[in-house]
Amino acid sequence: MPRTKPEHVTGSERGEPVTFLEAIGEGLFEEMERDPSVFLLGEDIGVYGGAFKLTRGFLDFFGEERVIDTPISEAGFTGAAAGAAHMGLRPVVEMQYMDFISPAYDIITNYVATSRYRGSGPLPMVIRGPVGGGNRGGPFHSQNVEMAFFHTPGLKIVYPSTPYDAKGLIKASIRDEDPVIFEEHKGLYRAPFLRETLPREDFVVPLGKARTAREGKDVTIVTYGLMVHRSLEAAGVVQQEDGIQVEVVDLRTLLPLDDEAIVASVRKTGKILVVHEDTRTGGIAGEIAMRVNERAFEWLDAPILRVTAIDAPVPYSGVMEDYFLPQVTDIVTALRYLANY
Amino acid sequence: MPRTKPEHVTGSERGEPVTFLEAIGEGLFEEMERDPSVFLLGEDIGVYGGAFKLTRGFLDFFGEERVIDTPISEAGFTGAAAGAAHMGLRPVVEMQYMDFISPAYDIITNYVATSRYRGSGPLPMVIRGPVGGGNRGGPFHSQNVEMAFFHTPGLKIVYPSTPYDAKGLIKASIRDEDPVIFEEHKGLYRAPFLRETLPREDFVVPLGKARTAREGKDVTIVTYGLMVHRSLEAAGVVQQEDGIQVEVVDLRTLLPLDDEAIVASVRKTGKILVVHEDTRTGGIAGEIAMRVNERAFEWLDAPILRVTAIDAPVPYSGVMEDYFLPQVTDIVTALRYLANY
Amino acid sequence: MDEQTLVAGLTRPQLHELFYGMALARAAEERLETQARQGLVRGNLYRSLGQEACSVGVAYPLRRRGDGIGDVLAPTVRDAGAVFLMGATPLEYFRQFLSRATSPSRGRESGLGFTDLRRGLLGPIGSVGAMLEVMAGVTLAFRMKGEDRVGVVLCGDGSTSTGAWHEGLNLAAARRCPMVVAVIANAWAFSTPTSKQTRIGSFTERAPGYGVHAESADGNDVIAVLEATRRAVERARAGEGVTLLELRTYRRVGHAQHDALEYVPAAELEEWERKDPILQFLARMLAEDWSTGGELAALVHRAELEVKDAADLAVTEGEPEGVTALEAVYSDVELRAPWTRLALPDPRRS
Amino acid sequence: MDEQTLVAGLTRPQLHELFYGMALARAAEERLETQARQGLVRGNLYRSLGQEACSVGVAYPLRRRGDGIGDVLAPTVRDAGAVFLMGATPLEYFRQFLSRATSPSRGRESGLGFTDLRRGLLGPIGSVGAMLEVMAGVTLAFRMKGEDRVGVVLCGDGSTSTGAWHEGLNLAAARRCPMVVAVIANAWAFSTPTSKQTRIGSFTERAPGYGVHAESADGNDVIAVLEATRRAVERARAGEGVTLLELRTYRRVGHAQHDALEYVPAAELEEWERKDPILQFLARMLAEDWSTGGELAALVHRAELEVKDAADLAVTEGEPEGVTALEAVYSDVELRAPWTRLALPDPRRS
Ligand SMILES: Cc1ncc(C[n+]2csc(CCOP(=O)(O)OP(=O)(O)O)c2C)c(N)n1
Ligand SMILES: Cc1ncc(C[n+]2csc(CCOP(=O)(O)OP(=O)(O)O)c2C)c(N)n1
Ligand SMILES: [Mg+2]
Ligand SMILES: [Mg+2]
Repeated sequence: MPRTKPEHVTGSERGEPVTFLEAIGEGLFEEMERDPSVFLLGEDIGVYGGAFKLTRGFLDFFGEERVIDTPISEAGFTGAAAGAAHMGLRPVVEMQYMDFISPAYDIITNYVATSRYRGSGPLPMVIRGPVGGGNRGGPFHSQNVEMAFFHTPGLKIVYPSTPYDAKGLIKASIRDEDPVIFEEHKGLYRAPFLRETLPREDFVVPLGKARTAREGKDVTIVTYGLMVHRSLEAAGVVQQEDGIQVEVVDLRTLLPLDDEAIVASVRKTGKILVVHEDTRTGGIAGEIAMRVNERAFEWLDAPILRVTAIDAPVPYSGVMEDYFLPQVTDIVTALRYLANY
Repeated sequence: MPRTKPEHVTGSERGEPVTFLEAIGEGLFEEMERDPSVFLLGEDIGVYGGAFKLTRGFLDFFGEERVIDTPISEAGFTGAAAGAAHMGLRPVVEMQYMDFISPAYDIITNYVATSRYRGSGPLPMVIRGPVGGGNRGGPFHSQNVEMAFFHTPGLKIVYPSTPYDAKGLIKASIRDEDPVIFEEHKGLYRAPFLRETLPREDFVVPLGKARTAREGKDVTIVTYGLMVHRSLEAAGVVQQEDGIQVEVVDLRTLLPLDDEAIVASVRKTGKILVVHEDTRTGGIAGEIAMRVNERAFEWLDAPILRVTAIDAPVPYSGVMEDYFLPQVTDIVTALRYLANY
Repeated sequence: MDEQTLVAGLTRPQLHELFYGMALARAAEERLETQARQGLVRGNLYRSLGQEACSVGVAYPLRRRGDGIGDVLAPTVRDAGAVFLMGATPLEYFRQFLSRATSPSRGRESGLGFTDLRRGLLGPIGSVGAMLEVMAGVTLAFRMKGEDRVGVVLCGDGSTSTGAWHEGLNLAAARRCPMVVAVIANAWAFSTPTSKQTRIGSFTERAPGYGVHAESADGNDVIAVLEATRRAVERARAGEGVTLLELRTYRRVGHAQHDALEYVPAAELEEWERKDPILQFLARMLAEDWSTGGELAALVHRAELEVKDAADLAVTEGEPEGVTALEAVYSDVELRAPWTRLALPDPRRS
Repeated sequence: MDEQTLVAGLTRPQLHELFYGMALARAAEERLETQARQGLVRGNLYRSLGQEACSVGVAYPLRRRGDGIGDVLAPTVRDAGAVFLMGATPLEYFRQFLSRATSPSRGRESGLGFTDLRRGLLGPIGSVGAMLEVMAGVTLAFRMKGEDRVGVVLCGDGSTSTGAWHEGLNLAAARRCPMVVAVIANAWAFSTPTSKQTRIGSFTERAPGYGVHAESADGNDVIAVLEATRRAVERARAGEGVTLLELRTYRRVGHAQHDALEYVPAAELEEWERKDPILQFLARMLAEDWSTGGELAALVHRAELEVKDAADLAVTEGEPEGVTALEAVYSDVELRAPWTRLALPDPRRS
C-alpha cells in the first residue's frame, strides 16, 4: 500500500513518547486498521483532520467511505451511526466540541441508549470529542457533558486522564458492544508533561475499572480527567507541607461506576473528597456519595466533601473562568480540612 | 364577554374540590386572565385541549393568538418561547409528554438557561407537561425528566404533589423571572383521593421551598411528586405496625433545592431515606446526599439510603413496570431498616 | 394463469397477497380494539384504518427476506400492514400489545416498537422523525459495504416538522444513500391539521430543498402506492439516491383510542370512508376480473381467522417476570435488584 | 445634493454610511487579529473578510433605533458589520473580545455573543441554527402584539443542515411571522464545502418546502444585499410572512485564526479577492461619481482611527472580578462561593 500513515499516530510504533491527543489518534487508527467495520463520521474530520487535528491524514489513508465529513447535523449523524451499527459497522462519531452533543440528546437517550433493551441486539458505537474548560472558550466550547448522560441507563461514559488510558480506553470503547460516550479534555491534548511512552503492542484498558493514581492512607480523592492531575498536584503539596498521605482514585470510566474501587479506598482512609471540573449541583459527586453511604458509611470518619466548578455557565473571561473552575488550592484546602477533621 | 370559562377550571370558584389536573388548569387560566402577556404553545393544546385535556376550552376563551397549536417541533417552539419572552411575553410551553422535551435539550440548556447570564435580562418562561410511569406507557411516555436538567445552572425545576401546590406553584412559576421546568405526574392528574378544596382567592406557593408533608422524629423521607403519596402510605404502615415515626419532606421545587428543609429534618431524625420514582444512578438522591454530608454529617445515625426505580428504560409490561418502579413495600422495608439501624 | 401479470407487473396471487395484507392489518387492529375495550391491552393503540394501502403498498415491493440481508423498513406505530409483510406474524403482534414474555421485545415495548434485523424491521421510538436519522445510517452502511439494499422510512405528515426529519433526510441526500422516505399525509397529526404543520400544499415541495426525487401517490390506492414505491426503490438500488414519496390519505379514526375525533368534520370522514382502500381495491379486483367475490371473501375470512387464532393464543400466554426488567440494558453489566427486595445489607464494619 | 437619491433610494451620506460600515468591520477585525497575535485576545476569532457586504447590507434597511422598539437582528459570530450598524460600538466590541468588566456581557461571553434588546440585538449561542428558533418567537410576539416590527436572522450555509434551522423556519413560516432568514452562502462551513452540506445548488430551493418567498443576491454587492433585504423586510412588515435570502459570497480567511485554509484552492481565493466587497463598492462609488477618492480614503482612515481609539481604551481596562462569575445565573437565587474559599465550615453538632 502506498498510503502512508499520518506521523502523529506512529509515535508508539517508533518508541517515542506520545501526547494524549496522539494516543487517541493511535487508538483510533489501530482499530481502523484492525477492523474494517470501524469508521469515523463528524464535522471537518476528513480533509481538515478535525478541529484539533486528531484525525489528520486519516482520510488519505482510509478513504472517503471510512472518514466521513458530515453536514452540521449532530442528531442526524449520531442517529446514522446507530443505523450503521445495526448493519454491523462500528461507527466512531466525533463531536467537534462535545458541547455540540446537545442537539443529539434525543437520539442518544431515546434511541441509542434503549436500542438493546428494545431488542435490537448490540449497538456498538462511540461518540467522542473534546470537553472541558480553561481554554477561554466561553460557555459553548468548554462544557463537560458527563452529567447529561450519566442518568441514562444503556450508555457507558469514559473520561481518561493519561495517554496510556486514553489509548487503551478508546480501543476498548470501539470494541465494546454498547454505546460509549468518550470525553477528551482539551487541556490534556497536548500537555507536554503528560507525554508517555506506550507499549508497541496492542493493548486495551478495560471499561468500568478505576485506577489508583496515587496511594495514600489518610484521605481518598475520587476524580477523573484533567482533575486527576490537579488532584495529584494538591496531594503532593499536602504530603510535603503537612505530611498528609492522599490516595487518588482515577475513575477513568464514569458509567458504569467502579464502586469497588471507591469503596475499597474509602474503607482504607475513612475520608473522601470528590473532585470534578464539572459544575456542582447534580455533579457526579452525588452518586459517589450515595454509593459510599450504601457501602462504606461505617468507615467514614468525616463528611463526604467535594471540590467542583461553581453552578454557572462557563464564563469567557480568564479571570472569571479561573474563579469558576476548581483550583489546586481548593483541593489543598479541602484535603487539609478533611485530614484535620 | 360572551365567552364562557371551561368548566374544569371553575371548581375552586364554585367551592368544589378539584383534581390535580384541574388545579393546574385553574392556575394557568387565572394567570392568563390576570396577565395578557401569558400565552400557551404546544402540540394539540388548542382545539383538542391537550392530550390530557388540561387546556380544554382555553382556545375558545383566549383566542388563537394566546393558545397556539404548533407543528411537532419541540426545539422550535421552545426556542420561540424564549424569543417571545425576550419581547416581554410570558410563554408557557406544553410538552405533550415530557419525554418529548429531549429534542429541545440543546435550546433549553444552551440558550434558555444561559440567557440571563449572557446579559439578556430576565427570561420568564415555563415548560410544563406530564411525566412519570405506572400507566403502561412504555419507554417513551413514562419518563421523569428532572435529571436531564438538574445539572443546568439557570433553570428551575418544579414537581408538585398536591392540587394546592400544583396550582400555587404553576402560578408562581409563570410569575417567576427565570425559566422553569414544571413536571406533572400523570398518576396524580385525576387521582380521586387527591381532590382538594382550594382557596377561592389568588394564591401562590413560592418556588424553592419544601413542605413537611408529615412530621416524625425517627426517620426523614425526602421525596417529591407521586412518591410523596407512596411515602406517606409507607409512613402510615410503619407507624401502625412498628411505631416508627416518619417525617416526610416534599421537595416541591427540585432546583433550587431547599437544603434548609432537608438539613433541618435530618438534624432532627438523624436518618434519611430519599425516595424518587426516577431511575437510580445519577438520580437526585445523590445531590441530597452531598448536601446532607456538607451540612449535617455529624447528625447522621445511619447511612443515607434511597428507594428508586431501577436503572433501565421504563418497560411497557405492567408486571415489569411494577418491578421497575419503587413500591410502598420497598419504602416500608427501607424505613424499618433505617429505624433499626 | 397465475403467472400472467395483470397490473403493475403483478400476478393474481400477488394481487391477492396485497389484498390479504390490507385485510390482515384491518382485522388485527379491530381485534386489538376489542381487546383494549376488554381491558386486556393497555397503553395507546394507533390504528391505520383507511390508510392500510400505504403500509402494504410501501412494504410490498421491497426485498423481504427474513435472513438479514434484504431491504430494511422503519414503520410508524400505525403500520401493522407493513410489519406483517416484512414477516412479523399476527401472533407476535398480539404478544407485543399484550406484553407477553414471548413477544419480540420481551415485554419492553408496545406494538410495533420492536426491532428485528433479520426481517429488516427497525422499530420506531417515541420521537417522530428520528427514524430518518437512523435509516440514513442504515443506508449509508449499504453504500459503504457495496450492498444493493434499500432502506425505507414511513413517517407521518406531522413528523416532517421535526429537526430529526430534516437532518436525517439531508444527510442521506447529501451522501446519496439508497433511502426512500414515504410521508403518509393523512391530513392530521393528532388533532393538528396539516395546514398548521406547514404552509405547503404537498410534501413533494420539500424535495428540491434536498436535491432528491419526489413523487406523490394516492395513498388509498394500493397499486399506486406500490408502483411509486417500486420506482423509488429501483432508483435507490441503482445508486440514484433518495426519493421523497408523498402518500395522500386520511386517518379515519382518532389519533389513539381515547380520541373521539370531535375536531373532524363528519362530511370529510364520510368522503374518505367512500375511498376506503380495501373496498376500493376489492371493487377494482372484481371490476377488472382479477378475482371473484368468493375468493376475496375467503381471504377476509382467513385474515380474521388468522388474527383470532393469534389473539386467542397470545391471550393465554404469560407476562414476563418482573425481574427481567433488569436484563439487556447492557451487554456486560449486570443490574442488581433493588436492595429492598434482597437480603438486607449490613453496611457495618465487619 | 445630500438629499438626492443616487441608487436604491439611497443618498450620498447613506452610501457613505454603507461604505463606512464595511470599512469599520474590516478595520475592527484586523485590529483584533493583531491583538490576538499579541496574546491579548484568546479564544476563537471569526472574521467576515470578504463578506462584509452581507452583514452591512442586511442590517442597513432595518429600523435601527436603540430604544427597544425597532427591528431585531440575530447576527452570526462573524457579523461585526451588522452589530455595529445596530448600534453597538467598537469600544463594546473590543471589550467583549478582551473580556472587560465593562463589556456588554460583563466578561461572560466572547465577541458578538451578547444580547442587547434595546438595540434589537440577539447574540448567538454556540449551536448554529438555534437563532431561527428564537427569532421565530420574537416575530411571533410581534404578530401577537400587533407591532409592525421585523426580525432578521443571519446564518451560515452550514447552519442550514441543523434541525434547529428547519424547526425555526417552518414554525415561523407556518404562522406567517415577520421574519427574514439570510443565509450567508460563503462556500464553506469550517472546512466543509457546501457540496458536502447538501445536494442543492442554491438555498433558495429550500423555500418552496416551507411555502416562503426566496431571493438570491450577490453577497459581495452591498447594494444588492440591501435591496433584497429591504424587499424581504417590507414583505414581512406587510404581513406577507417569511423570506429566505441567499447571499452568495466567500469566506476568504480561515474559519478562525488557527485555520490556515490549506483546503482552499488558491485560484478560488484570488478570484474572490478580486470581488472584494469594499473595493468593489469603492470602485463603483468612484465610477458613478457618488463619492471621491479623498472622501472614501477619509472614511477608511476614520474607521481605523475609531477602531484604534476603541481598542486602545479597551486594552487599558480591567477584567471583571472572578467572583462576578457567581452573578446573574438566576434572578433571585444567590450562588455561594466555593466553600474552600471561605471561612471553613464546622459541620459538627453545635
Ligand atoms: C418529537 C415528538 N413530539 C411529540 C410526539 C407526540 N405525538 C405522537 S404521534 C403525534 C402526531 C404524529 O402525527 P403524524 O406524524 O402525522 O403521524 P400520524 O399520527 O398521522 O400517523 C404526536 C404529536 C411525538 N411522538 N414525538
Ligand atoms: C450545532 C453546531 N455544531 C457544530 C458547531 C461547530 N462549528 C462552529 S462554526 C461551524 C461552521 C459553520 O459554518 P457556516 O454555518 O457556514 O457559517 P460560517 O462559519 O461559514 O460563517 C461549525 C461546524 C456549531 N457551532 N454548532
Ligand atoms: Mg398524520
Ligand atoms: Mg459558511
